Amino acid sequence: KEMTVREALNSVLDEEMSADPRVFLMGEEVGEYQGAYKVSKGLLQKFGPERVVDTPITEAGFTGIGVGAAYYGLRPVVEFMTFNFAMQAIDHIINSAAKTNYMSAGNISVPIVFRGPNGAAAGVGAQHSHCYAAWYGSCPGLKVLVPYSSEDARGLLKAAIRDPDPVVFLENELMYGERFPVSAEALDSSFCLPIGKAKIEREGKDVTITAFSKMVGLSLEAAEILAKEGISAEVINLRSIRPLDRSTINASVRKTNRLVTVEEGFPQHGVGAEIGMSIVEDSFGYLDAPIERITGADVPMPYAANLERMALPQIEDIVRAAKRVCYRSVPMAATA
Amino acid sequence: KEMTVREALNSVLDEEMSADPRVFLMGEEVGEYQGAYKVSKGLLQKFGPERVVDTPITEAGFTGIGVGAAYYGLRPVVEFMTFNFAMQAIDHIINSAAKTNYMSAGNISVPIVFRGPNGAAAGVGAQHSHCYAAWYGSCPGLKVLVPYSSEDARGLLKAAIRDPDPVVFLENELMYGERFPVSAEALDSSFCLPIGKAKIEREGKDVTITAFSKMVGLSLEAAEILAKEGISAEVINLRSIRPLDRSTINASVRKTNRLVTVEEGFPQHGVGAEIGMSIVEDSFGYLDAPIERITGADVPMPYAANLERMALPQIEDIVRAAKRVCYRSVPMAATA
Amino acid sequence: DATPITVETSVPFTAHNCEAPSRTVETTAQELVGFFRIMALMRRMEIAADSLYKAKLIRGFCHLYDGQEAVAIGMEAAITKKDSIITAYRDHCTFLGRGGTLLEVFSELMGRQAGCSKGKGGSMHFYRKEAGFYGGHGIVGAQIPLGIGLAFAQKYKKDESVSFALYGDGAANQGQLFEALNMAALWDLPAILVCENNHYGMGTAEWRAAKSPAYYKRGDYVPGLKVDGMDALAVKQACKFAKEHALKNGPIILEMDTYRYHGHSMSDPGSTYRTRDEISGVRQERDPIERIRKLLLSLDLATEKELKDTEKEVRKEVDDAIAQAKESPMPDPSELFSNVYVKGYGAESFGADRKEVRAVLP
Amino acid sequence: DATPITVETSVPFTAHNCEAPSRTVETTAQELVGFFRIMALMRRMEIAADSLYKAKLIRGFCHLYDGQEAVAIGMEAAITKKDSIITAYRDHCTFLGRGGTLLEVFSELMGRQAGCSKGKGGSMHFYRKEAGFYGGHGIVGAQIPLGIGLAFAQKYKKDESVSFALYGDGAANQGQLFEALNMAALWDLPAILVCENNHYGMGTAEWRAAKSPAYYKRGDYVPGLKVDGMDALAVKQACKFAKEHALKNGPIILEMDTYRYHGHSMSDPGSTYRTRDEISGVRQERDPIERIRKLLLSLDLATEKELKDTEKEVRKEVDDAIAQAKESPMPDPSELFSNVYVKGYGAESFGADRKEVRAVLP
Ligand SMILES: Cc1ncc(C[n+]2csc(CCOP(=O)(O)OP(=O)(O)O)c2C)c(N)n1
Ligand SMILES: Cc1ncc(C[n+]2csc(CCOP(=O)(O)OP(=O)(O)O)c2C)c(N)n1
Ligand SMILES: [Mg+2]
Ligand SMILES: [Mg+2]
Repeated sequence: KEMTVREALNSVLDEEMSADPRVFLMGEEVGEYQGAYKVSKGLLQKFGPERVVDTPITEAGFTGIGVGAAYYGLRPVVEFMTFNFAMQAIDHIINSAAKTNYMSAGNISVPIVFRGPNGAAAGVGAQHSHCYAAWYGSCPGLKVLVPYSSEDARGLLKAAIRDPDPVVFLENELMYGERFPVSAEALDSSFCLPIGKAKIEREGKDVTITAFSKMVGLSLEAAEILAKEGISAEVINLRSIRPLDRSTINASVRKTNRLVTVEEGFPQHGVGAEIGMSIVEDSFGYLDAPIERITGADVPMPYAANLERMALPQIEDIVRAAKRVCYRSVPMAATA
Repeated sequence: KEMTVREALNSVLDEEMSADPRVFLMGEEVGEYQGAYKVSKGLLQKFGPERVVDTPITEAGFTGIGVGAAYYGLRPVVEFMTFNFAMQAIDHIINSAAKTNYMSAGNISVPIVFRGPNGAAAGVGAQHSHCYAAWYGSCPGLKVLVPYSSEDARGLLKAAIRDPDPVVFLENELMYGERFPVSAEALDSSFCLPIGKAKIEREGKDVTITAFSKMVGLSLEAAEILAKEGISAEVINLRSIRPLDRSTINASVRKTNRLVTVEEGFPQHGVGAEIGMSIVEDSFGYLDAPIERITGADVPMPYAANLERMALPQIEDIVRAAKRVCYRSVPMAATA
Repeated sequence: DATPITVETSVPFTAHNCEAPSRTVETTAQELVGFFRIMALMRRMEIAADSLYKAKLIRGFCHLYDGQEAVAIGMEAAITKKDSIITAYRDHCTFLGRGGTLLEVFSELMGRQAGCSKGKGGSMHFYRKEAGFYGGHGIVGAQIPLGIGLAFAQKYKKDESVSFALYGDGAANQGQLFEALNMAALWDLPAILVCENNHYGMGTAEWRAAKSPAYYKRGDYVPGLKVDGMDALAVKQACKFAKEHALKNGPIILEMDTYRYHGHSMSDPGSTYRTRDEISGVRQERDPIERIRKLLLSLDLATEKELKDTEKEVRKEVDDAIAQAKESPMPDPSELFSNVYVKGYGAESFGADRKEVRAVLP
Repeated sequence: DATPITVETSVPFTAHNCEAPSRTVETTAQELVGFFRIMALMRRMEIAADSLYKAKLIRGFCHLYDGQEAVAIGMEAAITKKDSIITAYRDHCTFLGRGGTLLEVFSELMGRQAGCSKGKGGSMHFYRKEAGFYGGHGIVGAQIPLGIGLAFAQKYKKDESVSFALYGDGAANQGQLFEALNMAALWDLPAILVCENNHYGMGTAEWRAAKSPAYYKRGDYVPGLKVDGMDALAVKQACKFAKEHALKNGPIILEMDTYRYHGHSMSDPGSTYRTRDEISGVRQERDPIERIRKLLLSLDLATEKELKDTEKEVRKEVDDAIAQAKESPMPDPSELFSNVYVKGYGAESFGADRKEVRAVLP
């Protein structure tokens, strides 16, 4: 069977709300409008306005309300129309949600999911294209999940909703309409993916490519091209930014001895930097070439189509970097 | 002459407000109370309530007002009582300040300084101890400065106030009372340090230690201890997180062939990760040992004194890591 | 013709914590003809943007202003370019009102070099600082404190000018409004908050998002005025009143009762949460352009033919601007790295593959 | 003695958008004696915390509640532990009111294992979920939406209980209050916003931070009541009224007119922004403990001697608790990594030197 990522997310919300009366969805346009991106289609009709709650455009307020409801024992799923808008509410995500179980030594747990599209969409400009994976991923107390396929979406969103801790669940608008095959197992309502485990999407032996969300697709396409040129790339779909599956990544690099990290977020202090350092720390002796990062360009997202394309990783960037780590010794050009 | 960091900051505010009528200070308790940490002592009396503006406890509101005033051409210095509270206003720092010059193709510049204590103080717990250097440092459009000494404080705050772009200026509460010698040059009202340039605080040849803010002091003490054991450590005071002075760091590592990064923030996607990757990218062949990071522990900040101590880098951590990169081959223990 | 004439506003103003201004508005034939022309131009521009979007020449979000034109032009008629305006993402017509050109609009919408933001901002990010227009903001509510900050600067510099911060009924619930308004009131800032109440925030009717949708009263201790936002003359009268008030007494809220004909943005058909009857009812009874057309005709200040000619002219203006915009090149690739900073200190910046693309920032 | 008696509140309630409750409060000798005892205990506890801080046994921030005790206990007298309370960092007495122990308080303040948060939270982060106390929050204003979220959950679960969210006059200007209150009103949540107006937010007098310091009216369309927060019986009456109101009609604001004797936190002498006369005036004329003492004496419900004995007893209780707390060990080093998550999935976590200290999270 095939399913779009949107359908996968929708089916999970439906199933988990059916299974657990404590689960409810809140956010802007999630109800009557059926979701800004139609992820919550049909849920209001099925579960009613008590459990599918349309909010005003007041992120700080409704996020705080969601976190408070989680303190009390409900299991809120808070939708941000995009994660850019969650900056208005980030104090609640970090200070009220992520830190409370620790500060209370376990007295108050915070079972909540914050979800919505993250990162760039098409042509939406600088204020609507920020990828927050690295920010949230830096915060102890949070778990940060990043689905790529429909199966990821199902297994990870279920895991997030059932998890007793605050989970930041980063979707991608451009992936909602993407269609993927889904196994019978993944269609089962008990299906759940383990939090903190990466998935090897494609095995390979010459170079490891790590990616998350939409970039997994580009990396797989790059691997296809590389295969034609005789380079066997192993593509790791991170699935979880925090906890980060250091052991899977290290094991892969110990096999391939080469690493290219791919992400669409800003480069500095990014996911690629962390993965790179993790390899340096744990598998330095295995590296046959310097690690390379492919990232979003270090600029606010421009609107114009040609600049936007330059600002985001393209398949050819991944191919080029993979070839560099495989064939060439690294150029020791002076750093500028 | 000697001067505390507090006096250094205070003198800069005084001099720059005297020199440029567009410069004003706003924030909580900056006026009548003379600053929560007395950094703005005397300024209200000297410049009056139009230029030393006490605000209500409404960070989102007054930060937005500050940014709007900068659009118009004033040069606001916005004080956060601590940067933890800036999370309530972070949307304005990122979306309204950092991205506007780019989105407007230069039509609207945003000459503003956001300043205040960042990171851990003593015993203030999880919600008041977050280090935001990595977050802000990831954002194109922002400059992020991190003074260590009184001379840094003077030269960098002056540079920040005179800079035409938004600058995040991260101070440290525990450093305000620290006294440093200050050169005559640094006391001159024209003194300014270059943005984006690190300072080699101590030259050395065996290992490079990078640090910023309070951690520079610990690193210097560690270098002192290392010297006694025959290890010559070069200590780099980053001064600027963004732009990051990659060339100074790379040049140093090419000389020492070893690197330990020190920061008190959370490890994942931190400043150490970025610096490490920058070396891997530009100077991989020069490394004689894997890079090591000393960071804040990967937990919310605990209150209890013994746990708090464990949660923050200590001199012995730096010494230990430096010794490891100098003497021992790295243990290739399986990643857990 | 600049002879003063007086016209009554459609409905009386409703005041909160202040005395309502008179319903009798002074105007001239010249002004009314101008209103007609610029509103027709705006309408045409937005309709053309709709087509360009459907032809995939405009990407991403595109929020159209048709229906709300009277707010932009009534406001301009009451103020000068020394006064500041700031708005949200529905900014094309406000930009035009501040003297921006059609070429800049269409080029920006299509991501071309001749755009007002050189194609780097897009639909939501138009600016024109030299004429007191400060954008063009994509985050709901953010422009309100920003606008109050402009007023702060005006007062600081003793400029004797005021700032208008425009926001929607949806944005009216944002906490930063209340934070910034409190400061504006404490510090007597010359700030005018203009709530363009088009009755929906995306698909949410005002009463579903606000316990009290009487936005002109939401300032509580701050005065407010409810205005027929479909009547350019009422808008002008209210803005004149508000400017005087703000310079003397500090902030005031103007609630403009208006309507957007289009959906929220291009992906919203705009018809699932409201009835077609509602839309056509407003078009027939309250359309801001038709109101001025009727006024011009009933006062014999213009003929049907003259107005039709005007409409033909603006159509051509728009078509010409689009043709010209299409000629404008995409921004030069080097623009990727320009304007990140005003002053880059020679720092390095990176493209997606830093070994392939890097730049030294000037 | 549980015979009902009635007492008049010190001053009438001032109501906004609702009918004020009666000034005549029902109570009993038992209740009043209890009020005296617990307030004396709270007062003593805070004074002792002050000394421990000065002796460097307490670190960081430490916000004391002396002066405001009547709010904590009057509220408790009107509600049950099924109702929820959430407050800011000035939380020691609220925690005690919810049944927390002195040992937990002092151990937490000194960062010991026996603390209510095992020493990991500190002064600002006390919790007691089993008795409906949800902290203990360090970020000004954050507890307001959180508290409204508790009310959301109560309504969702049809628990017929209510939530009290306490905040200061400084916090009352926070935008998130207005955002969350709008939703509470839209959704009829059983939320009671309690503004503890002690007239200063740190060093800022209320009128310097708020254009309208009439906090009971700041809900605009939400009802409010101004209460003498130094009169435990008035607080009780107001909270009873508010609880009934909230269950039937949704949110309401209670402004408690109160006073903090101490500075804001330990670094603030509390004397630069207000006069000593002001402080001693409040102590003499409005002190919440003295009010109850006078009441007990004038109604012949207790003798001077009995009350003095009570004060001696609580002093001993406090001293004993401190002695016991000092015996409690510092938290075990392994606690550094516990409670980061409820479920850690065996993920690795790191200490400052990851090659030296790492843990597998259970
Ligand atoms: C903080 C934030 N949340 C959500 C959005 C998404 N969004 C964009 S416009 C909009 C509706 C705004 O409605 P209103 O304020 O009435 O303005 P109108 O579009 O009607 O002009 C929403 C929800 C956003 N841009 N920013
Ligand atoms: C968002 C935020 N800004 C600033 C602070 C620092 N701060 C802590 S308490 C306080 C004053 C609060 O005053 P009020 O709300 O009146 O409460 P009170 O202390 O009088 O009980 C301030 C400014 C903070 N903790 N959080
Ligand atoms: Mg609207
Ligand atoms: Mg107060």
